[in-house]
Amino acid sequence: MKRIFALVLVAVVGILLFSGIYSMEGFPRYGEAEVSERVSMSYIDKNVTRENQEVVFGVSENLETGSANIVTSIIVNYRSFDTLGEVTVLFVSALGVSLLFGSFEGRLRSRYKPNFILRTGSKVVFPLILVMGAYIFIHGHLSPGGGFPGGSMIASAILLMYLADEDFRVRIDDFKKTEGIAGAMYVLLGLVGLMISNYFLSNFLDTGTVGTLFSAGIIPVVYVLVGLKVGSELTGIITDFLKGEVE
Amino acid sequence: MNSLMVLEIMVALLLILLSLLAIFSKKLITAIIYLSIVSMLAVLSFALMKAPDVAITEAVIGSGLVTAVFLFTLFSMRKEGEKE
Amino acid sequence: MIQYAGIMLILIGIYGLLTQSNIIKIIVSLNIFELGLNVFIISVGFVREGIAPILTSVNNHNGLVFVDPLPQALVLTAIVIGLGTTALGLAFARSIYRQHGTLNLDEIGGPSNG
Amino acid sequence: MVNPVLLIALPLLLAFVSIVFKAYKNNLLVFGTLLNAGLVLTLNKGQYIIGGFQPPFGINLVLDDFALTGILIINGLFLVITLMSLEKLEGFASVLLVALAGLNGLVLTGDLFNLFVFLEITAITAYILSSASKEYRYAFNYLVLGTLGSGLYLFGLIVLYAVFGTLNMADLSVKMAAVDASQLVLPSLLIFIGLAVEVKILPFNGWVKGVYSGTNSLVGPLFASVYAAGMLFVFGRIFAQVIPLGTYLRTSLVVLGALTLLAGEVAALSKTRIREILLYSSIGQSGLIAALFLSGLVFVAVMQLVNNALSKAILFTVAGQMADSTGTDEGEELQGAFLEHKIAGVGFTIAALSLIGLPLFYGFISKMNLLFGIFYSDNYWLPVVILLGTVIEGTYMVRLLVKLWTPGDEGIVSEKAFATERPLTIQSSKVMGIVVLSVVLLIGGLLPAVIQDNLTDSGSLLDEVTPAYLFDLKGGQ
Repeated sequence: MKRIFALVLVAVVGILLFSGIYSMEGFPRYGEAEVSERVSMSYIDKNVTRENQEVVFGVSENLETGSANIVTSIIVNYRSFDTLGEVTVLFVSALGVSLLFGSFEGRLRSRYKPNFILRTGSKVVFPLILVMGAYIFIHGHLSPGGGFPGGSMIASAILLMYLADEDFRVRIDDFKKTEGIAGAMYVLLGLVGLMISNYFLSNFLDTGTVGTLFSAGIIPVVYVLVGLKVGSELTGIITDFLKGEVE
Repeated sequence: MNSLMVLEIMVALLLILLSLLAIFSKKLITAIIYLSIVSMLAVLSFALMKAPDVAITEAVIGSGLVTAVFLFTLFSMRKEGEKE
Repeated sequence: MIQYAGIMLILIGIYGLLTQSNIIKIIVSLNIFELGLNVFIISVGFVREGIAPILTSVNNHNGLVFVDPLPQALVLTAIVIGLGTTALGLAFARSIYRQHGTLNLDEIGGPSNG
Repeated sequence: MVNPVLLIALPLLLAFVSIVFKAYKNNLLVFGTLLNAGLVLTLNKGQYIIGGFQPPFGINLVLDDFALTGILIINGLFLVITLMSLEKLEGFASVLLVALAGLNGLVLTGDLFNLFVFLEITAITAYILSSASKEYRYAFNYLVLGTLGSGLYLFGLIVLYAVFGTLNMADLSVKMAAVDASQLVLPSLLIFIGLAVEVKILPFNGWVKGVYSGTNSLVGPLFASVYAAGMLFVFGRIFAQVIPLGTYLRTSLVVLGALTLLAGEVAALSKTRIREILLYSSIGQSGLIAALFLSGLVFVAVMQLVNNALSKAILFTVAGQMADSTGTDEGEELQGAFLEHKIAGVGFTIAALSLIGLPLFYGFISKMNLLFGIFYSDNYWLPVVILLGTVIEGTYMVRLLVKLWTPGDEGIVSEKAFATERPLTIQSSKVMGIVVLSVVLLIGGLLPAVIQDNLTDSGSLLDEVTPAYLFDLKGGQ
């Protein structure tokens, strides 16, 4: 009965969604979005005053944002406030998880004993993944990636160590400290922007030439902070989830 | 161009099929694995829609860490967990 | 095509939320809902002739046709937020399991969702 | 000039710092709430841009009369409630700091997606706080419904973005006003459902019963007054100022709000536990305020919202304290409880009577304005529904007050007078907080001009349903 009711309801919602969305005037057909009629056009032109200007990779200098990756320029410059909020969401859910698991002791153990090759192999791979993660968040303004995937990669390196070594423990307090300090630095960076140019989170450093490593003002700084913060938060979440009675 | 469209349609159909399997599977562990595959397919569709940043993030977070956290949860209560 | 799949995934997720009583399955449904939403958001900014919104030494100026970068930035945020809620939900699941010894909401007797 | 972004940034900064210096996190919370409450008094109205990119390209904060009222209420009540129940903080100090930042962001932001982010921040803190009762299944239920709701909100705003190409509220409201309203039904409905979960509108309020009925003297007033006020302000901002609704859709949503009002009040009538009575009353009030916002009566809706927030802060504090110290909040067992706690009792009575809308109290002023406002807007069935709701509300509130003020069957007031196992104690910090809030309600009732002028530039919102902060978007394009 419940299933039939649910099916009918979902069918009705589905018909409403499909007919509603595709009957709207101006809703773009799939693959035919009119980017030039959206605010995004200014993000691509790197100029919100809508003066036509040419942006050329490796040539243009001192633009509004120096990031070659346009998505990154939106995340860390144009909509940086969202990113601060996003970091906060992860922060507060990690906090909630650790509050819920506060009373748990010990560590879960798997039925399968990791063998020698796995243990040695992961010890070799571990630093490689860490370097890879750091590379991703430092180069976030040039190539796909950035603070979030970079930080997650660091956390997954630690996850690998957890899986490969039964006695592996991280000192969770250090991670909490990193998390707090990185978050506080992000907000402070915003406040410095507020003092220098009267806008919270403004890009107050030189933006340099598009396409070079030191080119995007505060973007690499923010991404390093976000990467560290996300990495330590996710490590915290994983450590909390691995807590439990020793069976 | 044409082969890309065929690929898109295949990815779309697989997305729907596998998410149905994830919802209807009896065992929790299979549901989680199907969810992980759906997430991988979403990564593919993000890549097809020219969104490399999103694809990387979804690959690391969506199908990597989320699956791990799901499995740890299940793992911590596996005795009852596998019966549904 | 992929846009339709996104909407279908949203519907499948809602159906799962309405019918499932197992907590893990509810969180799986929620994840499918969010995935569908993310696919839909990206598809809204897709341009078939467009290229990925990154300037490189090959695609080196802003006069080219790019896909819409803004939905991509929004989805990045949404993915991370989804991870946060999933982790919290699973933590709740484990606490419920410790409290009641079951993952089935019908057996616990709370108000069912939906 | 103080930038209102500090109201969001400083609590966040303190929250991050509180993780590093764990031992001082309660002190940091008190410092943060005091700081915010102080900062609110120094703000100037206007538009504040974040990051230096002009809207609609960058994110902006909008501080008009509406938002100013919102942050005054939120920061003021947050301060009072936190100070009243410091002993109940447990591990939640950092979470509360984030909640404060999130609530301020909700009311201040002028960007729809930024609103989504703050909605999620606020909602996640609410999920965590609702687990304070150790009833995890209710918290989980809330989490599922809340996540689904904000997902639908996101869906709606993406459809709007696909059509109009912008996320800025002011820009969108201009562009949407130029389109036939029937084109906007789907995104409006999606956004409505998304917010209705948090605003507690039927039939999306399934989570409220479980979550509210187990709250303690910290979480209860926070949810029922601060969170409820924040969410209602967002609802008002979007549905009275940003999204234009067609006639049919508007009427049906107003009917939904009125139904929520009636259903809530009728359900409250049949309950005996104090917190359950109050939670259904909260649902009813939310329905009423939402209906007023949807009818375009922004000013009276804000008045009613303020009245509800102030009253519910007192009511839930007392009810939560009863449950915390005696282990029960069953009306029968607490007969005559106020005879020993006269100050708290008087505060509770003032709050209850103000909620009903009796003269002498702020609730009277707001209810009168409300009824006249609706009559002038040529709507004749809504006042009838509201009066009916008020009568029902009056019935159960007075019944409850009589029960709490008169001794039980034995007729003697002693420690055995009420049938609870442990005696009722109310800390002096709570009594002081209750006195402060009651005085505000009394001042509002006796000298309405004082509150009115301070909360809103009186009348400016009444006449203008369109946002006062519209700026020249075409400039430069």
